[in-house]
Amino acid sequence: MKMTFKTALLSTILAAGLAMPAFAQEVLKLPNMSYRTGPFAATGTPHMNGQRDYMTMLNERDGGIGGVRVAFDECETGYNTEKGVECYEKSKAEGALVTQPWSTGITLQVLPRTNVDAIPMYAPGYGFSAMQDGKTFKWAFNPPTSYWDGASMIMNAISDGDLANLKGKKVAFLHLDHPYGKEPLPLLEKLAADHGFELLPIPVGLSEMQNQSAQWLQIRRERPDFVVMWGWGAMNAGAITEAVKTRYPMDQFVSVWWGAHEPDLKLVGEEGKGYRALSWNFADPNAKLMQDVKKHVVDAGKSQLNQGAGEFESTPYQRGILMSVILAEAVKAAQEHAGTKMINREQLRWGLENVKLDEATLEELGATGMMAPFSMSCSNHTGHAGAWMVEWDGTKFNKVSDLLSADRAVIDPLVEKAAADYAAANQPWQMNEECTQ
Amino acid sequence: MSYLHSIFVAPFADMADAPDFFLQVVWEGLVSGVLYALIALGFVLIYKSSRIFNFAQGIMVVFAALTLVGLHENGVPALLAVPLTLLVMFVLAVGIERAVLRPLVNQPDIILFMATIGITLFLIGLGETIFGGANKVMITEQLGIPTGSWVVEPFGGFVSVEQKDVTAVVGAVLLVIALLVFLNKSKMGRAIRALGDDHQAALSVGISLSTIWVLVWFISGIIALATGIVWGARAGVSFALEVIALKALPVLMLGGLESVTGAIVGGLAIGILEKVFEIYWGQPLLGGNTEAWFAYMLALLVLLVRPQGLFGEKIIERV
Amino acid sequence: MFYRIAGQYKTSYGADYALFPIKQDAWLLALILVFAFVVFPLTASDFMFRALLIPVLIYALAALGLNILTGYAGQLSLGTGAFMGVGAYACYKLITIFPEMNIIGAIVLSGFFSAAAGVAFGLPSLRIKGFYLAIATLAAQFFLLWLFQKWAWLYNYNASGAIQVPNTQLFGVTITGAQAPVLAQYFFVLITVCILTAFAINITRGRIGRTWKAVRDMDIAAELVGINLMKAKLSAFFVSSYIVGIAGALFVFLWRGAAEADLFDIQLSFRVLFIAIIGGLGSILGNYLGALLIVALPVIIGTVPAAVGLPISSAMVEHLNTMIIGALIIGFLILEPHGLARLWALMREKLIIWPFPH
Amino acid sequence: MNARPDHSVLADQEGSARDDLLMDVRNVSLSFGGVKAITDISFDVRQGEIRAIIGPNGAGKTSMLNVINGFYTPQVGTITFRGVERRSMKPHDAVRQGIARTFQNVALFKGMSTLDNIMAGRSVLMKRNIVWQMLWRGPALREEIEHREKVEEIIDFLEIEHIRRTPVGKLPYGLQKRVELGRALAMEPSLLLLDEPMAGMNLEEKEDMSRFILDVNQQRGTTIALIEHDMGVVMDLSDRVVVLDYGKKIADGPPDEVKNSQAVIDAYLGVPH
Repeated sequence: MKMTFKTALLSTILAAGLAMPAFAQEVLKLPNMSYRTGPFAATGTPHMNGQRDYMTMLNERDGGIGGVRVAFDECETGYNTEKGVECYEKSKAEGALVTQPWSTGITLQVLPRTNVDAIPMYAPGYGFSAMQDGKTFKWAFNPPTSYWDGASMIMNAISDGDLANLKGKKVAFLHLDHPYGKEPLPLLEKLAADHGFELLPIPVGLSEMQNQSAQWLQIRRERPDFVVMWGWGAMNAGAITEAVKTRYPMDQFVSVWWGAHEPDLKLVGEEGKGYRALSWNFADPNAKLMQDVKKHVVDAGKSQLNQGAGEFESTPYQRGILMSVILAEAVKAAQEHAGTKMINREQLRWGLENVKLDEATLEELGATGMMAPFSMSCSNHTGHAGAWMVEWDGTKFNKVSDLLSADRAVIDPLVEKAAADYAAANQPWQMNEECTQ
Repeated sequence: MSYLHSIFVAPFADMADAPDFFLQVVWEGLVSGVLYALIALGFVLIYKSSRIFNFAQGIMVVFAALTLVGLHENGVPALLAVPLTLLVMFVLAVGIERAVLRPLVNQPDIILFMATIGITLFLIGLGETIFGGANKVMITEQLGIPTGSWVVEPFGGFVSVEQKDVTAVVGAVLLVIALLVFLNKSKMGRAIRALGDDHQAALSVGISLSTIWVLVWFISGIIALATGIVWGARAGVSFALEVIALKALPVLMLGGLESVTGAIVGGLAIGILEKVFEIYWGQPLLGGNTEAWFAYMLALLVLLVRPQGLFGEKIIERV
Repeated sequence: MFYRIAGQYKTSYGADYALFPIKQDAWLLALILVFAFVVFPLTASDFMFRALLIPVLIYALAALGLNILTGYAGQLSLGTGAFMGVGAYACYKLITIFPEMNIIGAIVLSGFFSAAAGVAFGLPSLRIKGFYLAIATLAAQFFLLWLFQKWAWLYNYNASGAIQVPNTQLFGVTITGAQAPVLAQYFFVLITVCILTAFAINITRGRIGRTWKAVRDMDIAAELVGINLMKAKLSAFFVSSYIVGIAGALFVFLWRGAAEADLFDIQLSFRVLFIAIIGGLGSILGNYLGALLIVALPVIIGTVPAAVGLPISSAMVEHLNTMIIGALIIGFLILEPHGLARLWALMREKLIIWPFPH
Repeated sequence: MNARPDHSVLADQEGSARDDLLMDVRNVSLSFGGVKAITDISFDVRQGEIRAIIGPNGAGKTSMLNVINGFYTPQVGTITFRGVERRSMKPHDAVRQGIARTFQNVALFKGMSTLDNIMAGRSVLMKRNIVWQMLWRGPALREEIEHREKVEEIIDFLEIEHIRRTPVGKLPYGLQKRVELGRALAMEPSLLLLDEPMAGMNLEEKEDMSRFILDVNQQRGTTIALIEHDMGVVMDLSDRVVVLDYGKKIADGPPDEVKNSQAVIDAYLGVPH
């Protein structure tokens, strides 16, 4: 028995190794890294369901993109960067057109490799903010808006449009102690220095996400005027319940878009009233886009979403849909430009740089009002779509602001420096010399 | 000089300045301490009766809580889900005894220890396979646990006390009392205690070793479920609890592996000390998150002075 | 037939100390080395290198380090991940402070930093034993991890808190960083691992190895035959942590390319421990077998059911993987506490007498 | 070759002046948390003799050996070994001084082969550092082979060639005892302490072991101090006997004399004090 086990093991390893160079079929390989397990699954899963369901919808409704079916394979990372690298290598070997790392940590790992391997990296709403600089980060895209954009918009919103109002105030920055959570720190530090408010970074370790009593005791002692949260997974629910318990005023508690996650707020219900989050999308289950997804995917039983928990109506699920919308638009643009349905990686990169998601396109997609229009270019890989403040009213999120926009004059020089530093640290680094914008 | 001041003077001045806040810190620490103590208690019971250092105790907590919530999600009424979960924990105890303990009887301690690490991993995988890997919310209200909070206002400030935390503390105390009564008054209980001292003596009471083992693992399962409900109500149910559960290990180092008192005192002490240290020293001086290691370093220091822990018996080596 | 040892006589003790007293073992090793050095480089894909061969080698090296401490010297450690981290961060600091430093030099030196950390956290082993020591190593795990997060100097004040491996060259070939060709990285790892394995074999079969095993089997008796327990334990911590540190440096520099502190969390410590247990405690070969199994298992779980028409989701692969590893650990501890290495030894014994039953 | 001294002279209680004195134990007392294990014991061991320590269970014999090789530190008293006086030392230092021992319950390294166990006994005598060990070349290999030759001599001497590669955990008890003796011999001690070398053996094994002990003493000239329960063996083997009871010395002298001592007879028959 022992012998057969070993033989079986060896033969499978060999088989797995030999079977790797799979032959290209007539599909567009747009895989995703997912984490439907582990402490981050709570917020990850609805996004990933959304991404998957839009691609499924395209396959069902239109027979794919431009008539070519989309192969949307998932590779489970559990938010673990190590698994992420493995998934990247696997999808690369399988001929994927794009890599979607789904974690800022994995993004940072894979970023230098995509530049060498010439694979577009698509990190919608996350990743390294400096990826905005398309000349330096030729292969990386983080539309529709970056973390630094988000931080700038939040600060603008809580200072009522004038950062000078924050002078002498104290802003606590409650963040996941992980590359993702630390990402906005350079911008916030600069804003604090420029405008004379005190920034109090409060990290939450991965093992403390669900029990943040130390962090909230600190908040109680320090009495910050605002708490800005950069949380994810189990951390958001933990923070919101602790905030209620600490009696921290909910209207001074603001989160980045990942905190606009209905199930976390449902835990506290009425007591969460006044909690705000900056979101680049707004859920509209009645939009034509969503109705199509419902008809072709959800009602057809082809979705993995949790219908009992109202996931279809939720912000994260619909955000996931939009993430795939942007990618699909890039593929469409690439197909038209290249004149071929079976595009390659370089062509998809061109497509991403030429995404034009204007009002008309959104209208055509049936997504009006779900997100702000934006477009990318070879030098601008983020697009800088605006975002809205959404506020919890005890049962759902409502839009409570006009479309906000980030302070480019502060962010762009920081981006330029960060990009230059990155390229210097990774010498020799391949720049996009052709981009002259 | 100012550095010395910030270590030795400022924290205490802070405490005196805002006594209500200090009380809040101690209360928060106490509540985590109850969790550590409960997990450590599960460890001690198993160690006393079988000399097995059960690394899986922490994950049993998660597993029990997940089973409870999972059953409820599938339409089982909350109050029926509790006995059903206990049944699952019993089956688990029998399974572990049959599949792991019995074949490994008389193996070196360290092998058994590693086997329990294997159990940990197996349970994580099993739990995730059955219930999925996402976080879940404890069915606090359905179990009749009050969820409001009381506010006490001493020293002109306020201390906020969650009713479910009070329930947790009271529940833990009752559980410990029940356990002590069982261990001291019942025939089975005495057999378990005797087993810690001498296998032969215990066997002469007429209870088979495997019965005792199943029983002890089942009791640990009950403790795990109680801990899971308490902690799940506080922080949700997910596998991230596993890392928190590891904190019970330094509690054991501090309290000694065989002492029920040690587990309780050690758990509460670590819970309170780590919170006080974090708030008054860790956050201002060390950049925070010191709770991640404080318990381990404290236990390590104590062990260097007393290798058998604070409550353990001195070991005389013989050849 | 292939494993006939009859007729192979040793005429001196020196010959008895050859690495492989039996000729067939030497042939087998030669065959494996030919595969590792010639066949794989000629045939394997980038994916095979990055997802299978390089990680197997690095994990095997880390497990080898742990095995010296746990399998040979009997001191259970749950802090391997953090010691790997010390090696990785030390290497990163060396390379960034002295950019002209040769990568080999940086890696060789970085091992000494983790060795020093290992000895520091090994000191309690002089007073604490068994489980208590295992928990003391958890103190190392959590404290060092915290240090990696809080001590910004370690990651050069990088905003994301991560370390990014620069492109470095060796003899004109880029060996680390994104620009490095995978083949060069593979050879670098392979050669490092081979050299360290040879050293480990030599140390474990000589005086120091016997001292460690004596401490493991019965520390009191070891002391009473004149073994200095302090020296024996601390040297085990030193050598073990040195190798683990090198594995950590390779882990980040030759494989991952970037790292944040959480990479070195307790899960990594456990993974290395599982490799050592499943491979076989107290064995050198076992580390390779264990690493192969642990690295390949998820691939197998992902591909085999799909191949027979039962595709399972990627999350389910992870769940099953965790469960199966847990079951394997229990299974091995019950059926064959010495792990895969012993299974191989038993097979070899059968082969020696095959085809004659006795 | 025959190093046995002339024993016709009666044991001299105050024999510290003798020049063949190897070890002198003076007024040693040892207690554990108030419980006295040894009370004011003095005796000596001469170069080349076989000295037996006997007494009923719990008389403090093993504690005495533990004091001699440094495992326990006595509260009172001194031990002079080869002219150096001391109260305590680390056990591994005792080995360096030339004191080796075996144990009542075999204390072998169970996971190691016979060969490795005996080689482990030579750890103290091996010097090559870790760098040479790593390379397994030149000095390290030469040293290993040199010591291996010595160990093979011991293996031949104890007639255990056939179990050279067997893990000792798998050996029968009698053979384990023999391997343990081999390990002690490998240390090339000037004083060999044997704690019940024949416990649990059958007659044949006991005869073998007696032969080995005598051979060690005669051929190698090793001084031996042993604890043994089997009085026949003790009387046959030893040159002088010291008798302990309840941690006190009750007799000391040649076997014949001790055998007839009233105190010894009382102690063994259990006469109350």
